[in-house]
Amino acid sequence: MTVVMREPTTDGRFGEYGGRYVPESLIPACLALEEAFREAWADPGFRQELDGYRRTYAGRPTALTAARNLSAELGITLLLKREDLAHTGSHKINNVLGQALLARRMGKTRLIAETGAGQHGVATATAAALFGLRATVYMGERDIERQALNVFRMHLLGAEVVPVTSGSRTLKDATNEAMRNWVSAVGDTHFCLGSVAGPHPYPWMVREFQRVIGEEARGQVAGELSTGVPDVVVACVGGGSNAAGTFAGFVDTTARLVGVEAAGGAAVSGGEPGVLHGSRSLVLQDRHGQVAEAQSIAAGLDYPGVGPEHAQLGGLGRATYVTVTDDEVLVAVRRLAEREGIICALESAHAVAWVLRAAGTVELPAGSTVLLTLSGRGDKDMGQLMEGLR
Amino acid sequence: MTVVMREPTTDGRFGEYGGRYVPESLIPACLALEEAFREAWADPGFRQELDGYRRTYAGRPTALTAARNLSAELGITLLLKREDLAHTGSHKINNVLGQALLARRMGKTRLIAETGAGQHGVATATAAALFGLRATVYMGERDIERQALNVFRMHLLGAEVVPVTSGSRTLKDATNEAMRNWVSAVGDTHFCLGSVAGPHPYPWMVREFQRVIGEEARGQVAGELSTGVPDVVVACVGGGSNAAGTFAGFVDTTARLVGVEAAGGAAVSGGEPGVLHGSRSLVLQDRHGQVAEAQSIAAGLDYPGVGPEHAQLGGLGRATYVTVTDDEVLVAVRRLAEREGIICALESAHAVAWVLRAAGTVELPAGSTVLLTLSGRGDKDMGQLMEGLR
Amino acid sequence: MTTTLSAALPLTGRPLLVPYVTGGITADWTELLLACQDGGADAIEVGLPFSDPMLDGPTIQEASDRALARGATVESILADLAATPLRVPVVVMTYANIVLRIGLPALAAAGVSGLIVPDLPLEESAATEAAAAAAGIDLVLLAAPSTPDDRLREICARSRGFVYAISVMGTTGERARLADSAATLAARLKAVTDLPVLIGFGVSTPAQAVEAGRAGDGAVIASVLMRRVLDGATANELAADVAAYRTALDLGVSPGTPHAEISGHRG
Amino acid sequence: MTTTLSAALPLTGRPLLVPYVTGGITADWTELLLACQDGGADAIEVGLPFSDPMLDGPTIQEASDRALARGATVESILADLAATPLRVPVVVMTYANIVLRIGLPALAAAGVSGLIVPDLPLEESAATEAAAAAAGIDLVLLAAPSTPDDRLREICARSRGFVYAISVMGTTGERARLADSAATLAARLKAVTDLPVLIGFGVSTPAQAVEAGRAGDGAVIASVLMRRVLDGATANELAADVAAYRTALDLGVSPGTPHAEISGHRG
Ligand SMILES: Cc1ncc(COP(=O)(O)O)c(C=O)c1O
Ligand SMILES: Cc1ncc(COP(=O)(O)O)c(C=O)c1O
Repeated sequence: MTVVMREPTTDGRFGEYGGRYVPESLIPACLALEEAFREAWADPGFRQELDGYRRTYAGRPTALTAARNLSAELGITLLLKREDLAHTGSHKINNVLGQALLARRMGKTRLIAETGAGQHGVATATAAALFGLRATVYMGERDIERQALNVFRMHLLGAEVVPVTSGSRTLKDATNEAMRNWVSAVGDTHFCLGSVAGPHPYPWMVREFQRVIGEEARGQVAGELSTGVPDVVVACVGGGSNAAGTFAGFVDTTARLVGVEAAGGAAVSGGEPGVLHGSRSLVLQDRHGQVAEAQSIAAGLDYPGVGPEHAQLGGLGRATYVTVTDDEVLVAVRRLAEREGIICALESAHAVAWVLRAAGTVELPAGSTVLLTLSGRGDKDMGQLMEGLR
Repeated sequence: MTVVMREPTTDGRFGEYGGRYVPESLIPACLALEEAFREAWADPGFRQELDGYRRTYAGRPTALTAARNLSAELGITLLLKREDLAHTGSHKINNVLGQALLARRMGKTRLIAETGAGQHGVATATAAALFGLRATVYMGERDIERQALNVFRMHLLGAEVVPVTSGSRTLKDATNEAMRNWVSAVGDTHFCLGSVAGPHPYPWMVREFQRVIGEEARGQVAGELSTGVPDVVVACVGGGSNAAGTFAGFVDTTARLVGVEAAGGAAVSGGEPGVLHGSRSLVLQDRHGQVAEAQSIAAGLDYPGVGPEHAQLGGLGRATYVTVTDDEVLVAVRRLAEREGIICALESAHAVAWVLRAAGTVELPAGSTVLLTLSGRGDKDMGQLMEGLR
Repeated sequence: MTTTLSAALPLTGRPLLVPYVTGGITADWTELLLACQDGGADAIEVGLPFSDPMLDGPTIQEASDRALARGATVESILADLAATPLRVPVVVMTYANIVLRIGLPALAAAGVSGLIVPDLPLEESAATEAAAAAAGIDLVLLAAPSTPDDRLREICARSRGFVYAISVMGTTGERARLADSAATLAARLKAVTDLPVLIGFGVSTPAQAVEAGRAGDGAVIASVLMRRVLDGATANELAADVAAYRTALDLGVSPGTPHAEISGHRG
Repeated sequence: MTTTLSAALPLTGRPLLVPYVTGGITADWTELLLACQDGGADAIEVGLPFSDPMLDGPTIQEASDRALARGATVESILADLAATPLRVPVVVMTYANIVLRIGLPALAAAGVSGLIVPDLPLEESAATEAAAAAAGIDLVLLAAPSTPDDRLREICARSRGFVYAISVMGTTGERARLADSAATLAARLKAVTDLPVLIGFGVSTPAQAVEAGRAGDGAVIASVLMRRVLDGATANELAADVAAYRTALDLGVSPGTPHAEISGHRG
């Protein structure tokens, strides 16, 4: 069996996926970033500093919560990894703290970021404030509308938010715009990419920065389950960073890994090989090679691409990718809230929705033990939920 | 010196304050609650169960964050106790988990609560969902308007939210209404009071449930400061629960204790002895004994009373109570966000505002070490901040 | 006006009637007191409005708000009271915060005979009992359906003038029927005290008053009267209302009697 | 149309002019190609629109969106191209996702001579280089101001037809002046290659083109032309625009010459 979730090849490949499909202008920056990351990641001092911020600032380790009521109702054992408790409200801060420290180490004075749900933008604005860096966040106009709360949070944190009006006016286009700005500002600017997408070394680096989710969970789950590891590990997949970070902690176990995509943004489940935003992966596109506009109630999953490592894991069958609909997601948000007192993000609710649907079927037989990563909290989604649950 | 912050007298007094000024109808419930609390609090099994929920559900211990940027700017050492990272976004969950477990232990099937900012209501709705109890939350109509996000969160959690239209339509009136409902439903209903106010045993019990803030902080601060304890411990005071919980960890040290009230809701700083909501304390009132309507940008501090123990601590001089204005609070929210990447609740920003004003003056000389409890996060306040910071 | 409660409320077997009026509810609110007297009240309960009437339902809340909004103060209400020539004794009902602020002598000076403080239970009432005794005012204690026997005994031992039996676990406010708990509580009280036992909270029709008179020694009629006043009833109309209760109590009309026959609501 | 790039772009000392047209930007977009040819283009760059043009500024983005919104597809554009009788070679510029999807033979079949793929750097281009060679298409590689010397040498070694010098660290789009980095990069390239060095990205006036022609071997003129087309310029007007660049380049008018004298924007 192919060894997976290690370091990619020197040209940044995970099997046939990955690579560094960026303009020549950005190659030196990507190389410098790769070198800086390699060096920092091998430096105990860097790891210690990052760990310090994670613990004393971001609230790590996040809790592992046994969802006792849902477990009883579903006939399974459901454990929740609570990234919703992390500072700024999602797992995005894990990655951003790493990249911001790296940027500072590289002498950069400015961060730019793309954001969909706004969680990555808020996390970036937060780290920029903390480390005294400037921040510019690119956000699709449509997402600005549905995630107004997060836009204001970014402003309050002192970041500039640039509305992106091209294309589908969502995450995909915000990413284009961030790339464009990066090309022109690469001297003082670090592109703080928010998921396991983009050119090498991002998919690898972001997975490594998110690995803390899976590693913490692995240890916590061992204390909860007599089997030590769960039967199934499940997480939602937009670009795929919370899933990658989670999976990384369990890929060497017998656990089945399940990534849940939005039905309208299911790059692994419904995409074809292609190149988007700097890497080769699976991409939702038409037969002419034009990238499709994803459609999801969750701004953070409204993305037609996916991290290349997920394309690899899916291809190898090491992870399974499934989809849930917007309607299932709304039901899942409400059910988790009513049964466990946790209002999760629309993104995270995708993972919950799959568990609700699959429990008791062959997909997730009664008696299964499940670790589910709740990637974020739902505060940002209240406006949308008020509409959607009406 | 009087020994303070221990158990009150048998009639629930903290010095001349406290007591149990409730209708005869409620006396048996108060007595039963006191007995149940005494017994549970002495029961290692109960403590262990509560501790379990705190750790695996509510995200405790919460982090202690060194606010390095602000510290440098202000010439002090500022440490933040991060209750904003607790599940549901504030310290309120500490108390609510305790009371909900107690309610279950007492065989109650329903929780009622009063709420101002909505944080206590959300926490109550959350614990109710978690423990399978019904929940009704009383909330002033005015607060319902300014904290719409939290109202929706409560609904999503399955709680009933009852708008209170009497009086100032804020926390004070919501408390009256909750008391009224309690009288009529005392058989199956536990009144989950949200602060260190109300009749005995509430002020004592809630302080004990919130003591975890101060005890955690005491240990964490010891690791940060060569002096072991900070010069000053500061927290905002509405009813006073986060302050009481914080102070409890430091009352036996040399630390100065500072409670920060809203200028428009400053019961300790500007009130007179009186009886409100079941206990004798300091109360904002006119010369006829009519309770005044408080006025604060922070719904959670918009309260004309204060917990009786604060009245005692203030009277004895063991704690000092100061006030800040709404304008200072808005500046503080922004400054903390821009400098430290933390968007705190309007309530918590009162404590920050005092530090900003006092640092470098005789009140808080350069070089001071300060522990500040950030009682909650600001997500709930974004709507108001958008208005206020315009 | 110097009648003591004990003298005014003899246990002759005739059920006692104590209507309630919120002080200052209207500009000529003392006319309402006279109307109650004319209607046959044995004593009158006068509420001193408080901003936070924790034990009151919507009607008394509204009445209190109306009085305060009119600019009524405790002082002005007591002054009005002092200036009103009543034969029957006045029992003030108000909350602890008001009592602590004005003190018992002020009440005595206004000719008040009794005092009811719903948020002053046994544990908190000692000082006020003493001050009341010193001022010559009867501090009426309340008992609730939830009160256990030993407390009931102590309440009866320490109460002066009469014992207030809270009919129901709940706030003041009109109710469709008298709760069963009212009769049970009254019986428990009568078993341990010789003081008159007046049943209050939600006694809303003459028929219910008759029930209360049978179970105990009479009734306090509050929300239903204040609802009438809030809705614009005149003093004469109120007097008629009170008279209807008086008549019903005196005749001992059975609780089964249709409301219309005994109702004072004729206008 | 089978002219190879190498043959069409001889280094005679006469600066080369390569105007750019977004494929499918208008219904009669191939007229624009002919206009470029008439205006004196040495080759024409044809953009195959992509939904996510990561290296393009607002003008080319808008042009691509317009083409796609019109219903233009890569297939239809290539079909249009194949049907257009051009003397000068066509260099297609598009993104990797499109190239990987359509394959090089389809380009060759449409008579395309060269290919520029901005998101296919050295590390990723080997397979496409091979496929291009097999299809008889010159894969033009790009160099950027940030490219270090060793990479520059390898880019020159592996580029075919010409080397594309990205004038500036940034996206395509009109600029007020030619960045200093353009001349520096061109000089560095000329020092290591005999291939023509064409400067592109933001060459926006004939004067800037002259500069580019001096620093390198000519210029790619893109956004400024597409802005004209988006604003409604006819093929004739575009031809005049291109001719103005041609004239300026041929005369070597000094960069100091006022814009008006050499501008093609006369209409
Ligand atoms: C809460 C939350 N979960 C998940 C995602 C999706 O990102 P990823 O797939 O990289 O974890 C986002 C993105 O914004 C998010 O905010
Ligand atoms: C975040 C926050 N802080 C403080 C308070 C005030 O309560 P207390 O004074 O009891 O801590 C509230 C009340 O709602 C709150 O939500």
